[in-house]
Amino acid sequence: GGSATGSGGTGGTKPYIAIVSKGSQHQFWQAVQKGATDEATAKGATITYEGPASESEVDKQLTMLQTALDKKPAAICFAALDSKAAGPLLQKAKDAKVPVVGFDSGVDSDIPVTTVSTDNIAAAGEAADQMAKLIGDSGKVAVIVHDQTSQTGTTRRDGFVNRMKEKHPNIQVVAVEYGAGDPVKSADLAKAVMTANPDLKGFFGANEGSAKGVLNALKETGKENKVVAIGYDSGQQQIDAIKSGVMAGAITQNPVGIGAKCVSAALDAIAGKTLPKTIDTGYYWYDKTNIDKAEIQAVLYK
Amino acid sequence: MSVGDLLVEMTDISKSFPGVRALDGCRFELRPGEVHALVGENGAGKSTMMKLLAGIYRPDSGTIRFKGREVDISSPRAAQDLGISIIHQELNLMGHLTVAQNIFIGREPRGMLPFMLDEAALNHNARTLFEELHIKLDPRARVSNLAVAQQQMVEIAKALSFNSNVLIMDEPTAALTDTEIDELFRIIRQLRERGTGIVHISHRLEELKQISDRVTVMRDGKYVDTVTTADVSTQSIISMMVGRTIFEEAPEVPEKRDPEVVLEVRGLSRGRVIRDVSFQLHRGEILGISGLVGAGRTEVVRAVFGADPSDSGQVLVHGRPAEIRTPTDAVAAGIGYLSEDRKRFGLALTMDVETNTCLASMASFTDQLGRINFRRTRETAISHAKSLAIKTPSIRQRVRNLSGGNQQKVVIAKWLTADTEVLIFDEPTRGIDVGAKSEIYKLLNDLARQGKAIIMISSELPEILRMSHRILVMCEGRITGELSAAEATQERIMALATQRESVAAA
Amino acid sequence: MTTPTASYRSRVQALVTGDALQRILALGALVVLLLFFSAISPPFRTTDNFTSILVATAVNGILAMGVTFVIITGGIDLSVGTTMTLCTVVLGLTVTKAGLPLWIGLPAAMAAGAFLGTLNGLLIAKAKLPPFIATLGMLNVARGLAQILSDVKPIYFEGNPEFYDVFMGKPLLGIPNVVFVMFGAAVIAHVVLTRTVLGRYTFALGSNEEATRLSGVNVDRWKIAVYALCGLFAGLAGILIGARMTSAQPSVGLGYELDAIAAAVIGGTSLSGGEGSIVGTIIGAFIISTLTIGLSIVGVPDQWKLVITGLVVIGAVWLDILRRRNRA
Amino acid sequence: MTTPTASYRSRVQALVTGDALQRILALGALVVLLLFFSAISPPFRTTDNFTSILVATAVNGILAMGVTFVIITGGIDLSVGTTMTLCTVVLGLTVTKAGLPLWIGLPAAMAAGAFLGTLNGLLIAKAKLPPFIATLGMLNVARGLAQILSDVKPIYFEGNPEFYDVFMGKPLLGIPNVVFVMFGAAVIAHVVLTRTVLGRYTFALGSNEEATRLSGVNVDRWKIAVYALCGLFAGLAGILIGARMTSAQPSVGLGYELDAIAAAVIGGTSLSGGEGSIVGTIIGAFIISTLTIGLSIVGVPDQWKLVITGLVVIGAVWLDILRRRNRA
Ligand SMILES: Nc1ncnc2c1ncn2[C@@H]1O[C@H](COP(=O)(O)OP(=O)(O)OP(=O)(O)O)[C@@H](O)[C@H]1O
Ligand SMILES: Nc1ncnc2c1ncn2[C@@H]1O[C@H](COP(=O)(O)OP(=O)(O)OP(=O)(O)O)[C@@H](O)[C@H]1O
Ligand SMILES: [Mg+2]
Ligand SMILES: [Mg+2]
Repeated sequence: GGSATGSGGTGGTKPYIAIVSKGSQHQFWQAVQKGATDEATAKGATITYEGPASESEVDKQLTMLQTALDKKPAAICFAALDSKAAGPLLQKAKDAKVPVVGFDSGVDSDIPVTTVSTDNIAAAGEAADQMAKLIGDSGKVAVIVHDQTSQTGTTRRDGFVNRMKEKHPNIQVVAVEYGAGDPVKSADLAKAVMTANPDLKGFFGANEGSAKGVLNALKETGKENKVVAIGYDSGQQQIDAIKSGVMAGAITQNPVGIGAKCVSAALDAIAGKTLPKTIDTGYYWYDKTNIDKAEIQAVLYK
Repeated sequence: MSVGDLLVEMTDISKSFPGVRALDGCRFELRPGEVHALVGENGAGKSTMMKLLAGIYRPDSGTIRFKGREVDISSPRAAQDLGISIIHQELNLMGHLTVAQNIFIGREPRGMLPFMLDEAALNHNARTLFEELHIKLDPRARVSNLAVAQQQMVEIAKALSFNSNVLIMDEPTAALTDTEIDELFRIIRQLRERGTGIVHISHRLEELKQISDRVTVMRDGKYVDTVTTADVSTQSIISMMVGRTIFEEAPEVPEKRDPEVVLEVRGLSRGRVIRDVSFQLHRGEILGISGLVGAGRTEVVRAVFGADPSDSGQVLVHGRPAEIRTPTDAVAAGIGYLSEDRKRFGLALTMDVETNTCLASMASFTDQLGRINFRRTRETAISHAKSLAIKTPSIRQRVRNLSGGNQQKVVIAKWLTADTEVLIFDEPTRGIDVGAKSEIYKLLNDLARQGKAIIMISSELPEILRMSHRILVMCEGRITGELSAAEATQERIMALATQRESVAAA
Repeated sequence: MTTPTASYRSRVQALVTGDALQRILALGALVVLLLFFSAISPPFRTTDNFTSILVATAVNGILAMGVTFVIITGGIDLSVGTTMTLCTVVLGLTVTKAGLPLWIGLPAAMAAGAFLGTLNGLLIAKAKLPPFIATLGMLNVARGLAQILSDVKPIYFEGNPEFYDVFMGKPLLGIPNVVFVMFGAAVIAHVVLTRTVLGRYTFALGSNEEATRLSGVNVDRWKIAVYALCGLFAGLAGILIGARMTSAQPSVGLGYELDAIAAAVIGGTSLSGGEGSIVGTIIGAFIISTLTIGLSIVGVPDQWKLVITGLVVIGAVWLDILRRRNRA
Repeated sequence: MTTPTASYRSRVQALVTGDALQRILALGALVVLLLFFSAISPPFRTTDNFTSILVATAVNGILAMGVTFVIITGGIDLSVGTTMTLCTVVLGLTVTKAGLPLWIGLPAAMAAGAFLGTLNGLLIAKAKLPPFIATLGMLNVARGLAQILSDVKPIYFEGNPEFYDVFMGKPLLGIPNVVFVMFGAAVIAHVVLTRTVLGRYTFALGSNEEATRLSGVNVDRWKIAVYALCGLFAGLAGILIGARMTSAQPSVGLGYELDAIAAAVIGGTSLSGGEGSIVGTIIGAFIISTLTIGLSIVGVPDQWKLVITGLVVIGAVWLDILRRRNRA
C-alpha cells in the first residue's frame, strides 16, 4: 500500500524518500512499511511506500519507480523484482543524483549506495539444514513455493533444494509445487504431493501463504505431527502452529528492521555519509524453543 | 418454350431438419422473363426450397439445374456468382451500418488501393440505384433507425442491385402497404422485360393475379402442381394449397355495440411520432387501425402497452386511470400486445413451444414457492397447438425451427393463454397463409364475441375492412379520422391515410 | 400434427434436445480423465485422493453454480471470486471483531454476497451497463473493500474452532461436510433452475430479453434476482473457503472467477445465453479439479500444467460444440 | 418516408451517432482527471510526469487497439496479455539465443502474435468456440509456452543495448519513441478500421454476422483476419514492453487483457459489437494510466486504488450509456 506519511511530493523541509517495494498486499511488505514509517516519523522524514500487487509485475514496478523519480525525491529505496530490468531507470536516478538504497533481495548493480538485504539463498539453506536435522538426514521432502517467476520464489526454492543436494545427499526433494501463495490452492497441491509420496517426511513452505497451505493440508489429512512442516515468514497461523508443535519451525527475516534500516540508510546517504556496500538485516530460525525470546518476537508480525 | 430455355430447374428435391421433413421430392422450374409465384400454407416448404436455390442450405437429395447445367450451389456467394439473388422472408440487415453500406456489403467500391474503400462512390451508386427504382431513401441513414417498411425497401434495393438473372422474393410485400407494393410491382415488370426470372412467394393471393405468370403450389413439403395463373381461379389455387375449400365467412358486425368502454386513451403524445392520439375501445369490439407504413400505429400501441415511453397522455381501463409504465403494468391491467416483428419482440426462439405459450402467464402456473406446475403448462400448450393447428413435431420443438406462420400462431397462443381482456394485434396475419388467416379471422371474431376488446393494426385494407367493427385511420402520428364498418371503403381510408398536414413538419 | 406422430417425435426430440446427451458427454470427458490418471498413477486411485478431489471441487463448484445462472441469462459475472473473499472477511469481522455467534456470521456472509450481487444486478438491469464491465468494476471494488475491512491482514477464526469442524469434519463415510454442502447446494440450484419460475425466466432472459419484457415479465427485477442469487452462492463459497483456511485471507480470490466460468462452460452452459444446466456445471468443476490434482500427482511441471489446462478447456468446449452441431 | 424526413433524420443521426460526441465525452472524463490531479499534486503537473503517463499508456494502448477490433466484431480476446509476453520471449530467443539481428527479431515477435491470433480466429470462426473460451484457453497456453520457451527465466537483451534506445530514446521533444510508436499504430489502426474493407466487415460482423454471411461475405476468413490483427498488435506491445524492461519476463502479462478491454469499453466500444473507435480506445487507455499514476503520486493506499479504479471503470461506461440513451 502506498500510504504517505505527510504529503507525497517535494514540498516541505523534511527530506522525502520514495520507497518502491516488491509487494503491497502481503503482510511481509506491510511489516516493512511499518518499520519504514516508524523510522521516518522518528527521524523526521516523509516517505511514500508502494509495490505491485503481485511479485511478477516487473513492468508495473518500473512504472512505479519512474513515478517515484518524477517526484524528485531526496532518496529512493528500491526492492527490485528484476534488477537488470530496472537498469535504465537506476541510471536515470544516478544521473539525477538521487541516491538509491536497495533492499530485500537487493539490486545487483553498482548504482545503489548500499543494499539492505537478506540473503534468501542462505536463509532457505538454513531451512534445509533444519529439515535435515528434524528428519534424520534422510528421506523424502517437498517444497511448496508461491511462484516460480518471482525472485523471492526462485531464490528460496533454489536455496533449499541446492543445500539438500550439497549437504544432504540422502534427502530427496521429490516435488516442488507452486500455489500462488493461496493457502487453499497450496493445500490442495500439498495433499496431492502427499498422495503421490505417502512416505513423505517433510514440507517446506517458502512463504507465508505456502506455509499456511502446508498446515491446512496436514490438518485436512490428519498428518499433523506426522509430517515435518517448516515455514517462512511469520503471521498468526504459523506462530500458533509452531507453539503447538504442528510446525517444527520457520525462517523469518526482519521486515520491520529492513524497513527501518532502509530509511536510516537513505537519510545517511542524503547527508552524504559513506555507507557499507551491504547492510545485512539477517534472518532467524525460530521454533518452540526460542519463539518467545525478545529478539524473535521483535521480528515477528501477526 | 423447350426445357433447354429453362433458367432454373429443381427436381426431386428433399431436405430434412431434425424432426421435420421440410421438403419431400419437390420440384420447381423458372423461365427467363417470367414471374413465377410460389404458394403454400405456412410450413409448406417455400422458404426452404428457395434457400436451397440461394445456397443457404444444401439439399439432402435431388438436382438443381441452372441454364440447363447441373450445379452445386454451396454458399450464398456461389449463388450470387451464378446471378441468383434473394430477398429473405426475415430482414437481414446490419443495423449499425448505413443504407448504402448494407446494399453493397461485400461489393464495396475500392479506392486507390485495392483494400481501401471509396465511400463517396458507394453513396453515389446507392443514390443512382434509388433513382432508377424510384425509392426514396437516404443512402447515409443508419438502418437501425428506419421503420420496418423502410428496411424492407433496403432489402429489395439490395437484391435488385445485383442485376441478377434470377430474383427470389420471399414475401417481400408482407411488411409493405399498397403504395410500396405498387412501386415494387412496377419494378418487377421492368425486370421481367429484361428477361429476369422472378420467384415471388406471397400469402396475398390477390397479388398473384396482378403480377404472376405461373403459380407453383406446395403442400406439406410436397409439390402439388404448376399452373398458368390466367387459367385458374384464386379459389382453386387455395383449395390446391390447403387440400380443402375454405368458406370466407362474411364480416358480421354486431347490431348494437356494447356501451361498456374497456380501454380509453386520452391525448397520447410523443415527439413527432405520436401526436395527441385519443380513442375509446368497447367491450366485444374489433377496432381496426389503418394507415400507411410509418404512420405511427405501432408506436401508438407500444406506448399504450408501456413498451415505449410517452411524453404525455392518459390511459384508462374501465374508466379508471391506469399507471402503465412497463408492459408488466399493461398485462396486469389486462392488456396484451402481439408485435409486428415476432422474431425480435414475440418469441424466445431457443425455447420450446410450451414455454413460449406460457411465458406471458407464468404466475398462473406457479405456486407461492414459485414452483411451476408442468402438467398444466403442457396441457395448455397442447390444447392451443391443437386449436390453432400449430404445425410442429411436438410442443417441445424449439420455436426457432417453426415456419414463419407457425411462429406467429405460437405468439397468438401465448396471449390466448394470458387471457387478457384487451388484445392488440399488430399485423397479426403478416406472413400467414390463407388457411391460417381465415382461422385467425375466425378466432378474432370468437374472441370479440366472448367480450374481448380487440385492436387490430393491419396494412392490408381488405383485411381491415373485413374484420373491423370500427376503423381509425392514422397519418404522421395523428388520428385523421374514424369510420364505422358501414361507411368504410378503401377510397375513404386512403383519403384519410394520406391526409398530410399542409405544412409537413420535418 | 396427429397425436401418435407427435408423441413419437417428441420422444425423439427429448432425446436429442434434452440436456441428457450434453451431460453424458461432459461426464464422458470427466470419466476419461479419471481413468487416465488412475491408470498411469497408483497413488491417484486412492480413496484419500478422490476425497481430496471432492474437497478441492467444493469452492469452485459452488461459485460456478451461481455463475451458471448468470451466464444462462446471457450475462457474465467476473466479480464472484473477490466477492467470495469479501464475504469471508465479513464473516470474520462478525464473529471475531464483533464477537457474534457463527449462526449470525454465516447468514451475514451470505447476505453480503447477495448484496454485492444485487449491486451488480442494479448496474446491469437499471443502469444498463454491460455485465462484463459492471462486474469487472465490482471485482476491483470487492477486492479493495475486503482489504480495507480486514486492514489487509488475515482474520483468524480462533474463537470458533467448531467452524472448521462443522465444514471439514467427516462424520459420514470419511468425507468432509463441505462435499455434502456442495451437493446440497447443487440440488437446490438444480431445482431452482429447472422447476421454478426464476429458473424459467433465467432461460427466457437469455433466449430473448425483449420478447420476455413484452410478455409482461418484469425483466429488471428477475435479472437483479439472478445476480443476487449468484452473489449468494459466492457468499456460501466464502464460508467454505474460510472454514478451510480457518481464516479470512483478504488477498485470495482473484482468478477464481475464471475457473468458475470455465467450469460452467465446460459443463455445456452457452455463453450466448439460453442454455445450461447445474449438473453440467458440477461436472465441469470436477473436470478442472481432477486435472489440477492429477497433473501435480504425476508431477507435471507448472508451465506444462498451464498449457494442458488451456488445451483441455478448449477441447472440452469444442466437444460440446460438435455435439450441438450434429444435433441442430 | 419522405426525402426531407429521411435526410433530416440522417443529419441528426450524423451529429449524434457519429463517434464525435462519444469521444468528446470520454475526452472530457480524461481532462477532468488530469485537472483534478494537477490541482491537488504539484509533482503530478510536471512534464516528466506527463511523459511517464504517455510511456505508461503505450503498451496498454496498443493492446487495446487490437482488442477494439475484436470487440467491435462482437467478440472478446482474453489472451492478448499473455500473447504479448510470448512475443517478447520469442524476440528474446531470436536475438539472444539464436543471436539473430533485431530487424529479424522484431518481425518474428509480431509474426508470433499474428500466429496465436490466427489460432484464436480458427477456433472461433471454424470450430465455432465462444471467443471468451477460445481466448481463455489461449491465455493459459500462451502463458505456459512463454515460460517453457524461456525456461521460466527472464531473457536479457544484453547483446542489443540499441534495442532500449530505439524505443525508449528521446530524440524528439524529450518524449520516448514508444509514445510515437503508439500514436503511429493508432493512426494505422484508425485508417484500417474506418477506411478499409477489413474495417467495414469488422463492423458488419458485430452488427449482424448472419446477415453479413448471407450477403456472400466470407465471414470466417475476415473474423480470423481480425483476431490475427489483434495478435499482431499484441506482438507490437510485446516488443515495447520488452524494450522497456530490457528483457523478456515470462511472468508478466497476466491481467493486461482486462486493462486493454477496459480501455476499449471506457472509450465507447460496445461489447455487444458494431460500435467503437480507435480514438475512443486511446482516450480510454489514457484514462486508466492517468488514474493509476495519479493515485500513486498522491499516495492513495493500494486497497483504495482498487476501489477507485473499479468505480471509475463503472462510472466512465455509465456516462457513455447515458449519452447513448439520451441519443436513442
Ligand atoms: N432451420 C430449420 N430447422 C428445423 N426445421 C426447419 C428449419 N427451417 C424450416 N424448418 C421446417 O421446415 C418446414 C418448412 O419451413 P419453411 O420456412 O420452408 O415453410 P414456409 O413455406 O416458408 O412457411 P411460411 O409461409 O410460414 O414462411 C417447416 O415445418 C419448418 O418448421
Ligand atoms: N427505430 C426507429 N427509430 C426512429 N424512427 C422510427 C423507428 N421505428 C419507427 N420509426 C418511425 O416512427 C414512425 C412510426 O413507425 P412505425 O413502424 O410504428 O409505423 P407503423 O404505422 O407501425 O407502420 P408499420 O407498423 O406498418 O411498420 C415512422 O415515422 C417510422 O419511420
Ligand atoms: Mg417462409
Ligand atoms: Mg407497425
